[in-house]
Amino acid sequence: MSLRVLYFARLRERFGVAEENLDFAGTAAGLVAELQARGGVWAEELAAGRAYRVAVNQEIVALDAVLPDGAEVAIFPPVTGG
Amino acid sequence: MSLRVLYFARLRERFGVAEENLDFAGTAAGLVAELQARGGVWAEELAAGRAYRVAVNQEIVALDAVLPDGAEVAIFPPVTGG
Amino acid sequence: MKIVVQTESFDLGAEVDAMRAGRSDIGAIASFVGLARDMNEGSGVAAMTLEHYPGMTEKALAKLVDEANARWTLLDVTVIHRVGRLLPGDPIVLVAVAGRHRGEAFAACEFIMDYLKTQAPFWKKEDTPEGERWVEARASDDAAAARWNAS
Amino acid sequence: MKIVVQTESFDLGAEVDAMRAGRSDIGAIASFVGLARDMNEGSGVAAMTLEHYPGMTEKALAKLVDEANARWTLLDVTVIHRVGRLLPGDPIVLVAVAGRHRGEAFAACEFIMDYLKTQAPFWKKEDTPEGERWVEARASDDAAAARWNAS
Repeated sequence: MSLRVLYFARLRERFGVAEENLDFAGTAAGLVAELQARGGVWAEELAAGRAYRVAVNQEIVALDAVLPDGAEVAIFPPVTGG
Repeated sequence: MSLRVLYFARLRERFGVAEENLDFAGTAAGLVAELQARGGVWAEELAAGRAYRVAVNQEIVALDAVLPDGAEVAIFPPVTGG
Repeated sequence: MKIVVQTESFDLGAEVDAMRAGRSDIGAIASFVGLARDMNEGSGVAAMTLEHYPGMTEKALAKLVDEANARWTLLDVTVIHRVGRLLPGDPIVLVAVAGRHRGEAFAACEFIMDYLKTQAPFWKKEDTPEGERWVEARASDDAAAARWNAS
Repeated sequence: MKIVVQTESFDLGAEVDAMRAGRSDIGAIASFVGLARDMNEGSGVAAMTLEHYPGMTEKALAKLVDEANARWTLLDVTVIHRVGRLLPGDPIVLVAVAGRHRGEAFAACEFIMDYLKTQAPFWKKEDTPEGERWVEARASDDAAAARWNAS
């Protein structure tokens, strides 16, 4: 199952990547756990207790949301516009 | 004791007078009672239960306020600007 | 601080630009424009005439702004109220409040409008198909002003 | 209804004039402009850069406006948010709400700003004497948004 995964703001800068395609099936929490397992800045920024948000197809979702095939998934810090 | 008495809006129109000088000593309520005693539109517009406001020297006051000599007293309907 | 009663119209953009010109400490400007409507209490309104109490009006507006300044930390306030004859669609009143943060700017702007509606000596007369009529004060305006004491 | 994300500045007066052009049913226009400040969290800010999530941003803003329309009877809403590099004093965001009466215009304008602050995917990075830093989300913004559920 293929996902397009986007990172924004501080996460984009720290990960050094804005976008990648990943094969993954499961929930938003499962995807985050897999990214965290990469170690380094991934483990650090996605550690338990760190604040981040996950959007699926451009809607913010809870971490137990199941990711549909082909979804656009975005992971980003809490928003600070306005 | 001399007062300058102003009327605004509906009261000015109904009384047919915008401003007059009156000899009167006492409270705002006393002045209103004296005006009411003129009868006709005065009795009607200043009757108990009709809503009007009294300002003394350009500050809204309660009816028991004592009127200072030479005061500018204004009597007008509740305001409706904005 | 700017408080004006005038017959001419006003320019919201120009007033807000004047507030922020040359400064960079303002984070928020809340503003309000009240307009003459073509309909009120179920009747068409062809025009309205605003009367006021010259002298007291300016004092009453200054007092409202002083009260807002005492309640919130504000960086600037502008109040402009028109008098005379106005047509539907014409702007009547402008209140703009500059603050560091939006919460205080919004609150102060609404506070000034609510108090202006019940404390400043302006009166509206409307031209309707049934003739001229003085607008009656609304209980909802008294309620809006009163809630600032409750909190 | 107008929702725009743009790099250029905007003109509050022109936006509000466009809302009221040719109509006379609007009694109230509440508006808000958020500006870049030269100071935040005790540090000087020389400039800021606003990043967003193209596509989601417009959807999130449209959803906020839909929610405001569901809660209040509104006649028109304009939301403009800038992205890119901004200097202190520059306008960042504009929200303008037209209604028949002031209570609903004020409430909807503040509601949209409170929700925008917590729901729309914008992020600010500041240039300070200590280097670049991403602005952290504020608990006070979460609290401001949450109070609309409580009432």
